[in-house]
Amino acid sequence: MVNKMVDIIPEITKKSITNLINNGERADNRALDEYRDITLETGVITKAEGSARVKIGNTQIMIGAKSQIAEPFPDTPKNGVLMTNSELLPMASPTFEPGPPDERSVELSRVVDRCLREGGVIDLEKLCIIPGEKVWMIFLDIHVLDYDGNLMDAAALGCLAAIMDTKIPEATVRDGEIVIDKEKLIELPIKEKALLCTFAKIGNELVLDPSLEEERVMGARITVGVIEDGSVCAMQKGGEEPLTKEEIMKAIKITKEKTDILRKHLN
Amino acid sequence: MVNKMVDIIPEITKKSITNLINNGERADNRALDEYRDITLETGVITKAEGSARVKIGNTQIMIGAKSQIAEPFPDTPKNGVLMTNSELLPMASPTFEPGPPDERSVELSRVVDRCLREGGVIDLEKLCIIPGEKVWMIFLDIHVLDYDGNLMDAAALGCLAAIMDTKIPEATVRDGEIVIDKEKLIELPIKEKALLCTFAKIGNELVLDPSLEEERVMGARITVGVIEDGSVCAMQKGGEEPLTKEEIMKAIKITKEKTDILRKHLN
Amino acid sequence: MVNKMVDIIPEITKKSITNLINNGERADNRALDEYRDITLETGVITKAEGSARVKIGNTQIMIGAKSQIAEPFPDTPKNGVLMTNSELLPMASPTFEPGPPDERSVELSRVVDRCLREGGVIDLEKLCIIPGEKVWMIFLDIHVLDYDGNLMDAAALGCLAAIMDTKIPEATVRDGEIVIDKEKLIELPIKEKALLCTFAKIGNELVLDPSLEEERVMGARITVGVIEDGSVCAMQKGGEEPLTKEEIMKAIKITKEKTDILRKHLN
Amino acid sequence: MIIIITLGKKEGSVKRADGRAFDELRPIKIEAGVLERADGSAYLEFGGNKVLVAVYGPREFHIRRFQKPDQAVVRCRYNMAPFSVDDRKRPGPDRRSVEISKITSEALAPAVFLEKYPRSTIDVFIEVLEAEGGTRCAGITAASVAMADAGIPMRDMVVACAAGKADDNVVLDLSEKEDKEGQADLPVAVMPRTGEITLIQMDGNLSSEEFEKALDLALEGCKKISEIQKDALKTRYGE
Amino acid sequence: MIIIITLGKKEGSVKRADGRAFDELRPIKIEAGVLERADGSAYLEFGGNKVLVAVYGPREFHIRRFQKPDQAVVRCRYNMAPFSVDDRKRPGPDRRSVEISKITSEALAPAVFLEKYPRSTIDVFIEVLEAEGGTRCAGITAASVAMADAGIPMRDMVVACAAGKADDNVVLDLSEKEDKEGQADLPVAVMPRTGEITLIQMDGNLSSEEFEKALDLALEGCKKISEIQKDALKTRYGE
Amino acid sequence: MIIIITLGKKEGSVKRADGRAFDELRPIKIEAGVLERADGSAYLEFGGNKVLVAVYGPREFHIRRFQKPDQAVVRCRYNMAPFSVDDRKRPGPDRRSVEISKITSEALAPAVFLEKYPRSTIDVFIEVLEAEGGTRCAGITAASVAMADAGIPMRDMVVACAAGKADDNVVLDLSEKEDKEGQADLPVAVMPRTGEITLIQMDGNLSSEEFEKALDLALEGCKKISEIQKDALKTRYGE
Repeated sequence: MVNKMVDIIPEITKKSITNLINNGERADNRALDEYRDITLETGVITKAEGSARVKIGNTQIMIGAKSQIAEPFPDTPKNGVLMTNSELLPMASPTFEPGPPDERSVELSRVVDRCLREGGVIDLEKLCIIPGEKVWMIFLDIHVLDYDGNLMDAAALGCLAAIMDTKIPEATVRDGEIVIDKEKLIELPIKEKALLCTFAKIGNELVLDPSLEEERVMGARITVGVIEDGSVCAMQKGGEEPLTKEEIMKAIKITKEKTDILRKHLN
Repeated sequence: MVNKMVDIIPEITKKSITNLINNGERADNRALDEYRDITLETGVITKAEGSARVKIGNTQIMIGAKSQIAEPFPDTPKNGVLMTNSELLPMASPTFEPGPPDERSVELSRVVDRCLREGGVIDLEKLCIIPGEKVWMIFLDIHVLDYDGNLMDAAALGCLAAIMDTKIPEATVRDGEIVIDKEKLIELPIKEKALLCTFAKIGNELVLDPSLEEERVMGARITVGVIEDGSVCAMQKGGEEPLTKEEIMKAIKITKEKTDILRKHLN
Repeated sequence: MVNKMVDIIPEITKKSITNLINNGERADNRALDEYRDITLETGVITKAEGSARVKIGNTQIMIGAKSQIAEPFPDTPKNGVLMTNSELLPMASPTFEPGPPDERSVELSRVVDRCLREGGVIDLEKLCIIPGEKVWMIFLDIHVLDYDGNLMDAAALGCLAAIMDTKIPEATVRDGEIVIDKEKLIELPIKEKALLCTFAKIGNELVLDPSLEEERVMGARITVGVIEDGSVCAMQKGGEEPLTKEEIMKAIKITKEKTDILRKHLN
Repeated sequence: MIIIITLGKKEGSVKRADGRAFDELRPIKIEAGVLERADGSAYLEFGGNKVLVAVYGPREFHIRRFQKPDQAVVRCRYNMAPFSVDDRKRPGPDRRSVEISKITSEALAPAVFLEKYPRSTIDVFIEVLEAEGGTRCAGITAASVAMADAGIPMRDMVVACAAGKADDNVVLDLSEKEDKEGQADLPVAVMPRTGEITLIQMDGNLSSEEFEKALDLALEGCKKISEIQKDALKTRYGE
Repeated sequence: MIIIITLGKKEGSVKRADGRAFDELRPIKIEAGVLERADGSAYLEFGGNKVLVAVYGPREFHIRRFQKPDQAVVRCRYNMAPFSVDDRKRPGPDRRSVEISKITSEALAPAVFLEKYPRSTIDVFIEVLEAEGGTRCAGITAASVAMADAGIPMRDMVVACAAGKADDNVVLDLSEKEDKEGQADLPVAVMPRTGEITLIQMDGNLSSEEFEKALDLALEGCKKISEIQKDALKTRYGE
Repeated sequence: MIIIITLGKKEGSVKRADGRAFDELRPIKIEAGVLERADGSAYLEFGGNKVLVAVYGPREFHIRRFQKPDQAVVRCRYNMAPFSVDDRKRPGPDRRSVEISKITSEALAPAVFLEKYPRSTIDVFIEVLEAEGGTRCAGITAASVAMADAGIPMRDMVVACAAGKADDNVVLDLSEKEDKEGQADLPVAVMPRTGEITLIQMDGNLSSEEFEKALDLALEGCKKISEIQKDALKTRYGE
């Protein structure tokens, strides 16, 4: 049971944003299904084994990947492990406070984690070194630097880019001993490119990639994850208002189109 | 140093309850040394290795037992381990708050634990698998669901019932390897049936099994644990008023009589 | 980011202390570079392997040393480990609160630790039992009992005395097994005697060994650690006002003189 | 006071590991008003799941800066008992329960006339006493009954149910085994009067067509469970 | 300023491992007023136990919702120094110290005229510097002296002592070894003027007769220690 | 918007492992105003160090009892990203970052006209994105630029730089390797207008003469970096 800071928005702001959107317009002149400018840099942190800095509009997130050798989970003894963690740094927003992850941070990392895991982004079986004993564990740390709305999509995109940027040392087994060759770096075994699209329900419409201002007035949020063939791999509704089945099916349709375009920029 | 929520009781309520009791009567018409209705069900949680749901009046507690293999304590290398834990769930009372166990919860589990341990309920030596290396550890989790007074007696009774209900797999040692046979379930080795009785000092009298209303006005509380032969195995005074030696000796005497009756219902 | 209790001092107190000091005088008639009375007892806790109780004026600290066998740090496989921990007990001051160490406590133990470690007080290489596997770990627990100013110097002096008082069992390796002989106690291998001196900047002057009253009005604090040959091994500035280079060089000079005297009393 | 409903099998279609038809729910029973101290409560058994819910409120939110000036806040705490799962669970919240607590609050809030109780909190405590796949839906379903039992004015009674994909079939209400080994899980909560969705999550792999089929199946399941919720209240309070 | 009392042996009865008679206390010394900052303080050595107590208050309770409107609250914190026991104890409260803190508060509160200080707190900090069996009683005994030193108005000075059973004998004031290997431990705190009991705990195995004998022995021990408490205050403040 | 300065080598004196002269700084670049939400911000690269700083305030201190009635409080949080170091760092504060947060607050406070903002807080968040020796100085240097970017009135812009001893030579601005293997480290922060020192720490072993030499070197380094701070603000705001 987590207490939330209350964010009070003037009724007039809410109305003006909603009226615009009901007319098919947005405060920053985007189309309802249009992303803000996206910038993506990889290899930005030398000490990380993979890294990415992603900006969607003014939202800015840095992701670093680190590998270490660990024991596999008992129920998946032949699989490597992916750990996704996020920090909503107090630098990123006056509403973020220092301390252990709150429910927003937990939701962010868990939804991104589900997208990557259920989307089958990494071939975890190839990260096994000795079955049941030693596997590679990949840590993804999502460091939120500047919060201007739509953290989910930025984090998922940045994580995918960081994974694609990651190189880990080769690990081989000789006479039962694990030999790590730090000279021989290999890419992570990537099977899929799963991505998220997030929509805000404002007024009667769904808008893609909500800005902070839009998030503050939205009634509900729906995030959809899809893989390359258009299958849905993750979904998460948020917010205190309901959605209809039609809205959800529409969100899936737009997500397919938009992630196809995003994915092209990743190669 | 734990801060306590302050529970303010109208002076008039306090007086009326006290006057009744000074006349040998109670608000719910019980005798001063009479329990409320007690209900006890065991085997209520399939995934627990032993379980019990106990109700004393409207107080309701669920207990689950779980076994796991662990290392023994260094000072008792040939003994299994009993761990007693309690949670005063916020569902059980508006005065219980989520979070780590507070002093009331710690006292509850420690007093129940002492009653079971010092009363010699389980023959811990028989839970040794390999001396100094591997023993059975039995976890008892006391889950307080509804708080209407006298948690101690309900928890002790429920724990004893859960222990009696518990079946763990047979563990044998073959060629230095521990073999767990989950098909062959065996009962815990029970030596004794220790139980607690709790009394509230209100006015000039001790009343057995205080209700919540009585606990709120009581000056002191005394809990006595006895085993089958009537020996005392545990005792704990609570509350901010003193007791006399005579009151304590009286509490022991009533406890012997009452636990004899309770114990008969357990078989 | 730690929040600090605000300690409000009447302006008049501040002025009178400052005026005195600007005239080269102190409220307790000490010279500006004079310590209060220092008392030092060692061997005060039988169960500790070394202990000391130090008083500087009314400031009182107890230090206990405990040894245990542990793994070395990966980057110093042939060295024993020194762990310095401090607790600002709520008994010592109305401004100290129960709970995990706050920033004042962390600073105290880290500065004392640096003085001991960088000053080379213990020959850590001699605390190695099996290189890369097992070494002695020495815990120093700084227990602050009464806070009347200048904890740093009292803690450093007490730690050095406790280290000199410590005797640990002899550990030898026979056939790959570690044999601990609790009958044969040996002293810790001591190489150096590093100590700290702390100065408060009040008005235009630096005063040695500030009392609590002086700490409350000081603008800045400078702590200097030196070893026997007069080399500087540690330094820490505190407080929200600046210092000049000349003041720092002066503090080093006085520290050399004063620790020479202190050190003589330690043998 | 206790309703036991084993919903009969329909078509002779797909057989599942536990013998259920693809659109068949596990047996459910719900009982309202089972606790003394709470303002409202409900106990639910759903297959092997055992869930107890207590509701307190609307009551004053004692931390000023978390109050909402114009409405009440629904705060849920989803918690699993240490003995509810195969390996003992350490007490206290983990990341999974923090997330479920959040989305459960959001699933229940749309149904409540929150604006009637400014500066207040409605606290919903969900205890999973035994878990066998589908506890978050079980918790939401039971929580609605407990809120009704507490007399909280609601525009509808939220009900939840999952569908998913197992053995390449889209099926209703995954069992624990189907959840672990299955290909997709889709928990859904709705307000049955309008069919509006107050919770939806998904993980796994579903084509759009499969997704829509699963969603329809889940919505159908919700409708059935909704009747059992109502019966539980009728049993407690009469028609 | 320091009183050292080795209470002489009585009857040639039972000999214990450390040579004491069955009703013989370990040597005790108590000193009042040993700390500068605290409002009151006391240092006690009892056998190998070394305990320091500081008292602050009555002072305003700065958290409003924990204030009692008509009286003061006694809050104790019993804490063991990391170096006080054979194996270093990790700093911070554990379950044992949480329980002892609670019952110590309750043992001391009955003696204080709490009603004189509404909305206030009296904070008692008990530091065990060295532990050798019987620290909770040592802490209570020292805390009373520290409270008197702080000038807190009290109707009596609570004193504590344990009895127990070791080697099949009921004996007074168990040593560390007797406590660990013994058959029962019975710590008791009393207000000596009325003989009223403010703390009693027991664990082990005692018949009613043994229990009563042990309780009487503990009460007798308390009386003796009470005199030493008074002497400590006389030494500090004069007759 | 980005300034890259590789400060040229001087005398042919001591050569260091990375080829720098004894008094040569690593390349630095500073950019002001890099974040949208913060009131002020700066990004700094210093050798391999990458540091981002955000400043919020002066804003109301929402916890009453920590307010100062006559001035603002500077609160710093120094934090290292999990991926900033060779072995992943667990999130959350450790003892080192708690100490650095404290001394950083104290290093910055003297430059601010705190008395203008009673009961307020100025919050400085320092994120080390990549660490390569000297992060605390890098953090302070970047924090001053971020505070200026936030429009906080200051009497000077604090700047920090370390000197130390490596391979028996006193050198400026230790690299990660020199810091780990070196003989002494002396981080210093100054207000360059007056040369007053707002932070000084030292560990290692320096004679008085070496100490003074190192201190002078650090102060000299601070002066150079100060120019780069000013350039960063000029680039953002014009002359």
